[in-house]
Amino acid sequence: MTALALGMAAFLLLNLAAGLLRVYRGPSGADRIIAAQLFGTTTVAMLALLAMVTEQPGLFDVALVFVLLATVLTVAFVRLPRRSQERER
Amino acid sequence: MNEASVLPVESHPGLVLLVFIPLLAAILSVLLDGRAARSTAVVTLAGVFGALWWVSAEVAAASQVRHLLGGWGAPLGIELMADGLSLAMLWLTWVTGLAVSAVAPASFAGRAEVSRLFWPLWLTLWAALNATWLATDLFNLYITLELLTLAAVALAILGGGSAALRAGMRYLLYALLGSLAWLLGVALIYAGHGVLDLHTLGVGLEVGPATWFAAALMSVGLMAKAALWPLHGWLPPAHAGAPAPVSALLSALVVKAAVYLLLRLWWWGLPALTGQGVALAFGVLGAAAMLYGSVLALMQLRVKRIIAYSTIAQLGYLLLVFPLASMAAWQGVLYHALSHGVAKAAMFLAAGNILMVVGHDRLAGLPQAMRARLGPSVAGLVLASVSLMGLPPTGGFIAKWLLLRAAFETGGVVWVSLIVLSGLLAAAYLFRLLAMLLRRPPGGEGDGVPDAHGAASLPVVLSVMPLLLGIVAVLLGFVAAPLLELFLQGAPFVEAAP
Amino acid sequence: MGELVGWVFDGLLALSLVLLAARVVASARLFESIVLFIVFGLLMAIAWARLAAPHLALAEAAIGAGITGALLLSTFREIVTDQPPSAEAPKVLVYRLRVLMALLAGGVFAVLGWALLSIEVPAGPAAGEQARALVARTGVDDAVTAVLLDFRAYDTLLEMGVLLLAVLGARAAVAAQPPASGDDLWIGGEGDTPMVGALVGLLSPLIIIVAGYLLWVGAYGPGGAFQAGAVLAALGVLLRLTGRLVPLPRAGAFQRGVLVMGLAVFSLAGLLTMATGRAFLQYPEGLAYPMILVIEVALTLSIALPLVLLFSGSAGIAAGRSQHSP
Amino acid sequence: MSQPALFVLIAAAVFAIGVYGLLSRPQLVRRILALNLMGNGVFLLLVAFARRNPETIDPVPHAMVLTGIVIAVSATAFALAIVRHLYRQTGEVSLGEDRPR
Repeated sequence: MTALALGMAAFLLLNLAAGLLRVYRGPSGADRIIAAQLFGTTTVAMLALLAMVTEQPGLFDVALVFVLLATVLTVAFVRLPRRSQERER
Repeated sequence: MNEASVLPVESHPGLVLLVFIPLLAAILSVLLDGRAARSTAVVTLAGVFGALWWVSAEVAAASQVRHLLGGWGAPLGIELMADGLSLAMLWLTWVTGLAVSAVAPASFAGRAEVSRLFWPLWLTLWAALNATWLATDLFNLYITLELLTLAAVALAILGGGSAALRAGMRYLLYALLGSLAWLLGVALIYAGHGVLDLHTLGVGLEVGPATWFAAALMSVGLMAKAALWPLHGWLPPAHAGAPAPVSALLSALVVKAAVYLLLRLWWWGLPALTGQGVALAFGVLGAAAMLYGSVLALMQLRVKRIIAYSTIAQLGYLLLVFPLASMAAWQGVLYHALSHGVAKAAMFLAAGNILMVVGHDRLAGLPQAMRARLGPSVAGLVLASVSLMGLPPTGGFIAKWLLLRAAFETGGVVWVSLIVLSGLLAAAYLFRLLAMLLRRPPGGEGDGVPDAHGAASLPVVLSVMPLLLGIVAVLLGFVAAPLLELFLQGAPFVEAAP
Repeated sequence: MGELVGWVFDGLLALSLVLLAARVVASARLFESIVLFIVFGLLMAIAWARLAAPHLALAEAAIGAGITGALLLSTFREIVTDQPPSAEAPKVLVYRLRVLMALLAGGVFAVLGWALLSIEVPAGPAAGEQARALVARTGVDDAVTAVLLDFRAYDTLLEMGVLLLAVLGARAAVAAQPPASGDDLWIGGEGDTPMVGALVGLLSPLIIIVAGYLLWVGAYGPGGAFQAGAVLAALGVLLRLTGRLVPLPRAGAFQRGVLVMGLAVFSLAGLLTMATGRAFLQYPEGLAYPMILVIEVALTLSIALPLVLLFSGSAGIAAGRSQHSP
Repeated sequence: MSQPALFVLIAAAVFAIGVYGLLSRPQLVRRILALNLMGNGVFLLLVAFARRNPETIDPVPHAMVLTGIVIAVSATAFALAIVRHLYRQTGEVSLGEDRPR
């Protein structure tokens, strides 16, 4: 059971790599922030699995906080006025 | 569990009051939002003076006073400790604080927002400084260092304008890097020794590579915060760009906190490591700072810049205690920290007055019309300069004389000539400063006569404060014996047999 | 089997952390760096979970996912412009400099890694052992909370000063600019769209309940004033973003009171214990838990408000969707 | 190699990457990110060492890191505030070599 759960967590971690590629490739800011959101969801799942494996029920609270606050970043991204196209020095 | 084993052995309330009187005043000044700043400052000054007197009496009797916070004590709890070195810095902070609190209302008159922010920032800085002088816990010192950093940078950018912001940002980056280096060192020490208390650490230290690396990291971090060569780049713009009372605080106290911790760390926390190699390394760094700062001070064209580079040079002296390593050197360094602090505060306040009256601080000479108004400021500048040069009968003379004696006894010809050379350089840049200020403006009377800004008369408190501080810098030369006796309580050296 | 899978997981986690950190530093696009830094924070939470530090996982979730990310994103919005890139130093020089820096960083890694692996478990009276042994005498069950609010409460108290200074410092940055350029960094959203409105309406009570729960549970397990305060602050950020909190150029007396409340209650509690002949913050027998609870409630609010103000970039905040007045 | 040893090395790597970022990227937000990476490296180090003996986890570093996280977010927010206002005044987001004039 422990091994199975940990294996699933490891699989989720691998999933992150695919998402990282999207952050890297872009092309738009929205692609990147959505990929980051995906990470948030994956993290919640991993935390839940780890809470079972390591018998730390406190980790469920962590997952809960992540779920609640995931919206903050999305809203931050959408609501902040866009000054201009992304361009930097 | 033995109940008695964790009960406090000593808990002197005065130490706590020294931190919490300024902190409560800071809280009050946030609540009052700039109102009643003067009465808050007066009460705070009186309260801290009382606590300081109380603690001083105890230290004079018992050489060391402690307070185990929460009643726990090391290694788990946090302790406050006052000895002679702490007292020297606490009194210097009080004297500088008195001067700065006195001039601040006049200095920030007409700038309500700046003055509203100045009081909570300065009072928190005061609490953080006192907390630093009393702390013996490495992680607690990380927090006080961060308090100092944030308060100092916030005060430095109060001057306004993009130059101040840029200088403040640079200062912040250096200081945060320094804090992180310190914290990494603390992590290494805790991992290897399981303690955070300096004194517990100092007893029975086993030296491994990690401890050496931690010591190096923490020292580099402190050097960045103290602007010791070669990590000095942030200091001149930050100290020269800040409002005059803030420059006085930064130069007299804040940079000294980092040097103070360098002394505490090596002589109290890691005495086993403080051998020949370390001593030589710090001696060389100190020498480099002394020469480099002096030469650059000679090349500056603005009053505040000269004073700022002079700070870099004068801080180098404090490191001489490492190679000289004797009671005389310790006395000299302690006295140098004191007299430099008072003299620097006087000089920055005087420079602020020049800036206020003339409208700029370029070395062009004071127009005749301004001389009378700036008379006391220039007199204070002269007295402070005399002390910094180390001429008798000032506090600076006592410090340099003790250092020279230590160099003759334990150092050798290299250190003697270094101190002499650095003293000559200081005399050179300070004489240049005074000579250029006091000569007639090149373009006759009309040149440099200011705009409406300069026509404003200088409030009396601003005018006389540099003079008063200059007089204190001189008086330090006459009261050395009793002060040194008090400040040497708990020194890491013993008096050499005569 | 379980151990092997655990190793695979830790190895993957370690690799991801290092790659992410490298990419945060190396990416050519600032936005990518910021997003990757937020993701780095997520993985740090996993690492804390693996290292049996649920308190830290919780703090990371609340602060990393909520405040720091939002702060970075809003700063990004503020500073990225269409202006052409400023002239840079010649490429060759930059390249050589970077090689030098990379060598330096490599040296740091080598020396640090070597020093770290040379450390052995200390034999002496370690602070940690004492902490575990004495928890029973503190009035709280959780060792980390006991360290924060009893054994080393003075650290926590001074840390509240750091937070206060950050708010004052941000005001100093505003005071440093010419008055004409205004105070408000940006004005929140233009009003509720159906989804956002419903979402905020649904989330707000939930977040407040969770914050209260975290505060209460801190005495027994992972949780406490920091985590609760950070969660509340995240709610404040959300409300600020959706225009339900608007910036004020000056803070009222109430908000100034909340800003310093944690520091004040903590300090006065300490001075009170000292006035009764004990050491500073040496809680009297039996009163430890009530005192810690009162302090924690004050801390929670005094952590939340400064974080919201720092995000808002204003001296104060007010409820409602009134027009911003300069 | 044990689990704490692995994370200790990761901590050292993250810290070193932060050092590189701080030195090589002049853009101020990046420098702030780099400082945060360095801080996270130190935090990871403290907590990894706290777990050397898996039976008895040392709570003191956990409390220290919690304090450190709050300090880090305070310093970050303050630094970002300066960056924003510096940008508004000068249009710059890095510190040029500001030689004294």
